[in-house]
Amino acid sequence: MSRAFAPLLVLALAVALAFLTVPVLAIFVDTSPGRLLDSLGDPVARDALWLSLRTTLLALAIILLVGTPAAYLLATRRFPGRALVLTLVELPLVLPPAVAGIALLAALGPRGLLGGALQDAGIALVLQTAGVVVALVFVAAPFYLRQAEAAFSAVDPSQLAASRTLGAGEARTFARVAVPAARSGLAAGTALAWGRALGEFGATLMFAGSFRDITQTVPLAIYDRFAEDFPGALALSAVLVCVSAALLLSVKLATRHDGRRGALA
Amino acid sequence: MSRAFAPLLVLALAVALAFLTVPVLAIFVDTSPGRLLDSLGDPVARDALWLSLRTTLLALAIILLVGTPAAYLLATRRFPGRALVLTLVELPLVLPPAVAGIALLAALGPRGLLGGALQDAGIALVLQTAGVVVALVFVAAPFYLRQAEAAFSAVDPSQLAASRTLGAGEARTFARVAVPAARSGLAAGTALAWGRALGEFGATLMFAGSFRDITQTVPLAIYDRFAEDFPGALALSAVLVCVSAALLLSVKLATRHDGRRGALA
Amino acid sequence: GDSSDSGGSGPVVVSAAASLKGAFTAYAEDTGGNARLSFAGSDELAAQIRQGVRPDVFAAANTKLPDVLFEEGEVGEPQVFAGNRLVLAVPAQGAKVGSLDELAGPGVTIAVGSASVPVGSYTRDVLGRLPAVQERAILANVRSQEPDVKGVVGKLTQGAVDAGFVYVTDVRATKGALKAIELPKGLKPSGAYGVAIVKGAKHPKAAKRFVAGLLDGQGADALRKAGFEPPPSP
Amino acid sequence: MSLAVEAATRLGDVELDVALEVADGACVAVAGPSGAGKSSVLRVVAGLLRPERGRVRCGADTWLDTAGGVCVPPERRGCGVVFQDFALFEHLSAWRNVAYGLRGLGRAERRGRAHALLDRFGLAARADARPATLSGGERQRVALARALAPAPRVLLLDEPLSALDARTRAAASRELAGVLAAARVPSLLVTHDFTEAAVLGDEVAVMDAGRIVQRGTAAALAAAPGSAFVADFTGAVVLRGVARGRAAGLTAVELEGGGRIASTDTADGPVAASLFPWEVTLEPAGHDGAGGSARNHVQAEVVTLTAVGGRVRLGLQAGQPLTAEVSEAAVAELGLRPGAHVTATWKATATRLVRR
Amino acid sequence: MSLAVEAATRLGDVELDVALEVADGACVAVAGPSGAGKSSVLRVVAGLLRPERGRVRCGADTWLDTAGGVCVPPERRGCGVVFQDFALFEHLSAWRNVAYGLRGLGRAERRGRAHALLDRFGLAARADARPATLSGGERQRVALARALAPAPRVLLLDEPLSALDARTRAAASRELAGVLAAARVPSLLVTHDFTEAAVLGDEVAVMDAGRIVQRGTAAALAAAPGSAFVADFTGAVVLRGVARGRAAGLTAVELEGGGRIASTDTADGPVAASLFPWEVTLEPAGHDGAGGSARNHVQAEVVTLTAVGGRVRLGLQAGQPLTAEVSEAAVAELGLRPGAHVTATWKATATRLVRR
Ligand SMILES: Nc1ncnc2c1ncn2[C@@H]1O[C@H](COP(=O)(O)OP(=O)(O)OP(=O)(O)O)[C@@H](O)[C@H]1O
Ligand SMILES: Nc1ncnc2c1ncn2[C@@H]1O[C@H](COP(=O)(O)OP(=O)(O)OP(=O)(O)O)[C@@H](O)[C@H]1O
Ligand SMILES: [Mg+2]
Ligand SMILES: [Mg+2]
Repeated sequence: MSRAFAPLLVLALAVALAFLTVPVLAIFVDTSPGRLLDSLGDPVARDALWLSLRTTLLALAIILLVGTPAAYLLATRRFPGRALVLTLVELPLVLPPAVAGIALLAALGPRGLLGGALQDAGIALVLQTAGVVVALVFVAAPFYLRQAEAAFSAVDPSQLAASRTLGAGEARTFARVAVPAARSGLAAGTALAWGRALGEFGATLMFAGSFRDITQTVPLAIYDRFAEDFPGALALSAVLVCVSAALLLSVKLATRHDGRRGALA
Repeated sequence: MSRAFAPLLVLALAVALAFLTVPVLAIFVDTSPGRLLDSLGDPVARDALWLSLRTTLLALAIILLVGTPAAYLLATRRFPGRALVLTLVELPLVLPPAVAGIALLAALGPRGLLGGALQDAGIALVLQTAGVVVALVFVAAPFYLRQAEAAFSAVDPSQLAASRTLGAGEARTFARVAVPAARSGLAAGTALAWGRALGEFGATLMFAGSFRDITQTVPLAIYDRFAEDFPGALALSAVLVCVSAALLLSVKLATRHDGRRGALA
Repeated sequence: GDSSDSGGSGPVVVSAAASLKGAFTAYAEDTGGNARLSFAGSDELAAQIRQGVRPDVFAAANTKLPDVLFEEGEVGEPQVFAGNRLVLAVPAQGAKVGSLDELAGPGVTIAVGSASVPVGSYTRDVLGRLPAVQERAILANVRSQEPDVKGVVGKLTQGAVDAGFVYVTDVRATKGALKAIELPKGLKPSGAYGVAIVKGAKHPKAAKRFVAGLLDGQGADALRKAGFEPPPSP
Repeated sequence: MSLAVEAATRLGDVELDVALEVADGACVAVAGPSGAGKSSVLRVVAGLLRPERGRVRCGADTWLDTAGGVCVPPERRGCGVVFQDFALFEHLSAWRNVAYGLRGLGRAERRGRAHALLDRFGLAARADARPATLSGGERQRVALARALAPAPRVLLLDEPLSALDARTRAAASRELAGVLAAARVPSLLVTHDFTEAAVLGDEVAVMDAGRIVQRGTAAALAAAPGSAFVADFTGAVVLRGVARGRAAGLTAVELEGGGRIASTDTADGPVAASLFPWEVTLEPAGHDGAGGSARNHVQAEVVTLTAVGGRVRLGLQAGQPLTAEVSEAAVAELGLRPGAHVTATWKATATRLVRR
Repeated sequence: MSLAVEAATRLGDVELDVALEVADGACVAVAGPSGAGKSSVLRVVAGLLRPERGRVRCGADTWLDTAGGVCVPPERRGCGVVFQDFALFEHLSAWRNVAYGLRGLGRAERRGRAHALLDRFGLAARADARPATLSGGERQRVALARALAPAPRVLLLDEPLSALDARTRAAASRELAGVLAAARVPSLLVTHDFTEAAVLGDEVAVMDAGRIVQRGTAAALAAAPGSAFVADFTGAVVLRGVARGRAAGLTAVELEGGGRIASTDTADGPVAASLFPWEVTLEPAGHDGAGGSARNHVQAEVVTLTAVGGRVRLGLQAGQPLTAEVSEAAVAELGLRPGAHVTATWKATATRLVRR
């Protein structure tokens, strides 16, 4: 069985890859290259792409900015109820997207729990681009937070201790040691959150609506096209896949790193 | 700034937690406890819960079984095109759920790329419970794979080397050293994948339909109910949240572990 | 029950528009539960059928989709089996809008179905029958074009918009959270629902029986009970 | 600035309870059996381990006072620490590891200082290497350079030279001694090497089971070891036995594994007898003559012989292992080879007894 | 079963190129400066590093033959390895670490054997502790026990006793010697400790910059060190200088930092002169008399004094650092204290020269 293990690993990866990529490829098979280009030429699609890019990047920035320190705290402190907090972080995942949108409305909508406070502060989210960002953060943040927590947990605490003795406070230790040491896990979490945000549909629709150039991201534009122009919707999906692949891949190549520990020092 | 860091961390976590939990709580505020119990009494809801449990667990088993070795391979081997493979793994994330369903149909449906082959093999997926599992695996697997890859990357390679010299082949090393050493990351990935599967809606609806007791998972039942009984749908969502929270929390408590490395040996 | 083509004894598999959920479920129960029902957006169901999925019956919230699928050879000849009334929906409590006329006012926010889904195209047809000035003013207040009627209902119940155009059955589903403001008859606010038997259906006989019952029988009764109208005369 | 530590806390099976002062500019070597709590004391001083009860003061500053609720975080204590397992930053090159603690300087200056320090420890060529590609000794020297770089107020060195060969160790030790002399800060040096303790430390504190059991200069320790461990540490041979009565100014000790020796020290019950290998002389087997009871005679078998610079170190088996160091001439005269039987003799005055 | 290794490969800045055989049951100690490639040789044997060119054979089995495309994976080589950084399984308790390599046994038996082994290394009480809560020396002993547990076919020990105090080291070393003797397998022992190499190793291989530069018994190395490193390793003092001409059977060496000495060895150009500390005698400063040119005289200042068992070790500064070991009587007679000036003298015959 030991000898068969490496082939088994390769088999597992091949099966996983095939299963995950064939359906994605199938979209392209159903789409002629001409249609793909047409989609790109369509101003509605271009608006949606541009909006998707802006809102997902903004959402990602918020997630990274708030989520990274929050995850660090979760990973480095032991306190009673930690498992509960982690579960709370995971819960938004189990909400079907439309329910997530309703939940956001119930919390932040005009009649929501915090709606009055927001209104008093002059903050409008519903049906606004800001609302798209809120919806994206809500659905994508758990992926990053959970992943980042696991990545920080795996950082060697003695390196953090060493940093402290070298005069670096907790902030500097976090920025200069913990984050770089956890970077591969953080990168994975970022990719997951970004991917999830790029594909997000239901919560955005429910919370922010669908209005060209304001709240209509690519997934909403795809839906809009579904009934009228099915091939067009597929073509736009294909465009989304291509753009996302380019984004995700380029980030990976830009932040590439290597250098695994040798076995015998 | 250094002194303000710990409060900042706490603030970040508080903001993140509040943002993620308040909407979830808001669903409960909108739902009377009576309705919640009614939902549980409803046989349709019970069927859906039971089906969700079965299909998500089966999907999770498949994801863990294939995904864990695949991720291990990705984490321990350096090969050209690794970044591309990782990106391919992430791509299903960016598909809006319904498009994911279409993609699955285009790949495995009766007219799909592999549809003929499946039909010849006598495998029916579309509109079947098996199809639900396929859809869940497709949408949830990327989360686990990516997370597991990051977790395995963080395992100290010298421990793997030590295991080999102690007579453990790659298979035993994987099972007895790599998996336990990466367990906190793997647990996080499992939670993410399970959460995502529990909340999955669009791809399942498109690929497997929404037939009671056959393909109607809880999110589909919620959707169905929206058209007929809007408050009932919210109550069922609340039930889904409770059940999921109980599942995720109990798994966490059951697999609890501690013991971080001290700083000075 | 796969070999039951001719006998038609297996449960008939029905893909139906989400708004038909209540009526069809009641119909299926009345006829002994010998039907398997799946509800989704009409357009999503159409997409499924285009990808080769083979339910026995396809019931849409408009007539356009069955017609198109018929032309594409995916389904048999469609039939109109019910009508649904488009209404102006507003929150039951604290509504800012009391009539169609107030829709054009400043600061009113409206959600409508997007042009590509049945309810959205009906909404546009109806608004098109208004004076051009009023139509433009109302459209200018539209803040969201929803590919799913659920989006409109959700926003209304949560007060995220002031008014929206949905079917009267959708308002009933909110169990009193929304109230319907009837539109003037002159706007012809009724939309027609079309049904067709899918080509290559596994249970064609049962499918025929199911469709027949919709047109005149227990299905038609269930539809009326759920608030649907008889098929509008063409 | 002097350093004063008092700490009491539970560590697994060990109860740590120490009080230790280090004068300004002084270096106290800390020795003790594995698991005695040496690293833990360093962690308390550095602020990485908070004892249940304790006080740490450095000069006028109180770093820790559990009674007063004071606990200064590690980054404001300014301790230069060499960790036993190095704890290098794996994501930074060697020179960046060293430069990490250098604050408030320009980039070029930090780089220059880090390179200069690495150069002092013979690592100029490996400045750009990641820790993962360094050898064990190279890693240790980077850790040492990193700890010294920011001119710390206290130095805490946990076996800082253990992974180095004699030659590299001598060079590193010279650099370290230079730094200790120049910096004039209190330092704690954990070491298993008596010479290192003697050369670098002004005093030696010996720990056992969480407590400091002996303290003094290296010479004082060697002259009067307080325990078998200290005797071993100073390079002495230790024989276990039981003291049985005293007569004519001599204590008789029954050795484990057989044999009987005498010592001028006073003791009773289970004891460890220690002597230095060069205090042993060898005579033909069976010999039991000169010196009377004031000289000990033990029958032994030669196990190993190592000749080093005119001297031969012999591993003997005499119920218990015993080491003797004699001249090459003596070995030749007696015709010693592995397997040969000899009588090992030494003076009762050279036999120090400590209670076990 | 004997072990034969040949390997050539690039390692960072170092070009590894070694050939080494270890006879059945023999233990070769590997010494060398930090970064010489010692650990890398062990990794090649264990199958953890694949050299560009090389062959590894163990008895009749070929483990590696880059020319023939043979490479047996580590798990089928059966090497017991003590890693320099221990590489313990952090998620397993100490006894489970040790039991990891025990296959084909019942649970009770594995547990029993693991506990027995831990007991031999004095760790019975820590058997259930996780590595994270063990001290450095405890971790090292667990690593040692783990490597020995499965009765390996070859032992590869990378500084297996470096983190231990003298006492624990002596005990562990005895256990190790017992295992080595009983197992009768070839073993490679990396060590920086000459005594350890002499006691445990049948032979010593000295590496430098990726190559084996000297090989022989410990005594042979001490008698004729091939390099300054070997001289240092054996405990000798090394002085750097330049050999300038030969007359009357003596080579004159101009020392760096001033001074001139003579040796009976032949050499030319830059050399290292080595002598053992106990070959140095001390006389009052300025003395330059007896022995003529066959005796070396160097003026020095006393820096440190450490008295150990009737002997005193003196750190001297004489342009270069120098160590002398003399009797307590001599120290008293000369009234030596730090700062005192003395003449250090030793025989030209005791001065070994090696090219640098
Ligand atoms: N976090 C912990 N939990 C439980 N026991 C601990 C912990 N840290 C240390 N110990 C125990 O306390 C004792 C002292 O540990 P410490 O590391 O201070 O020893 P040490 O003197 O440095 O030993 P060594 O010379 O082997 O490094 C050891 O027995 C160790 O197992
Ligand atoms: N993966 C690597 N990449 C680049 N250089 C390496 C790598 N591994 C080792 N080296 C270099 O090879 C040389 C030999 O390393 P090795 O670990 O074998 O030394 P060593 O003799 O064991 O030294 P020490 O006594 O310090 O442990 C070192 O200079 C080291 O920096
Ligand atoms: Mg220690
Ligand atoms: Mg090494």
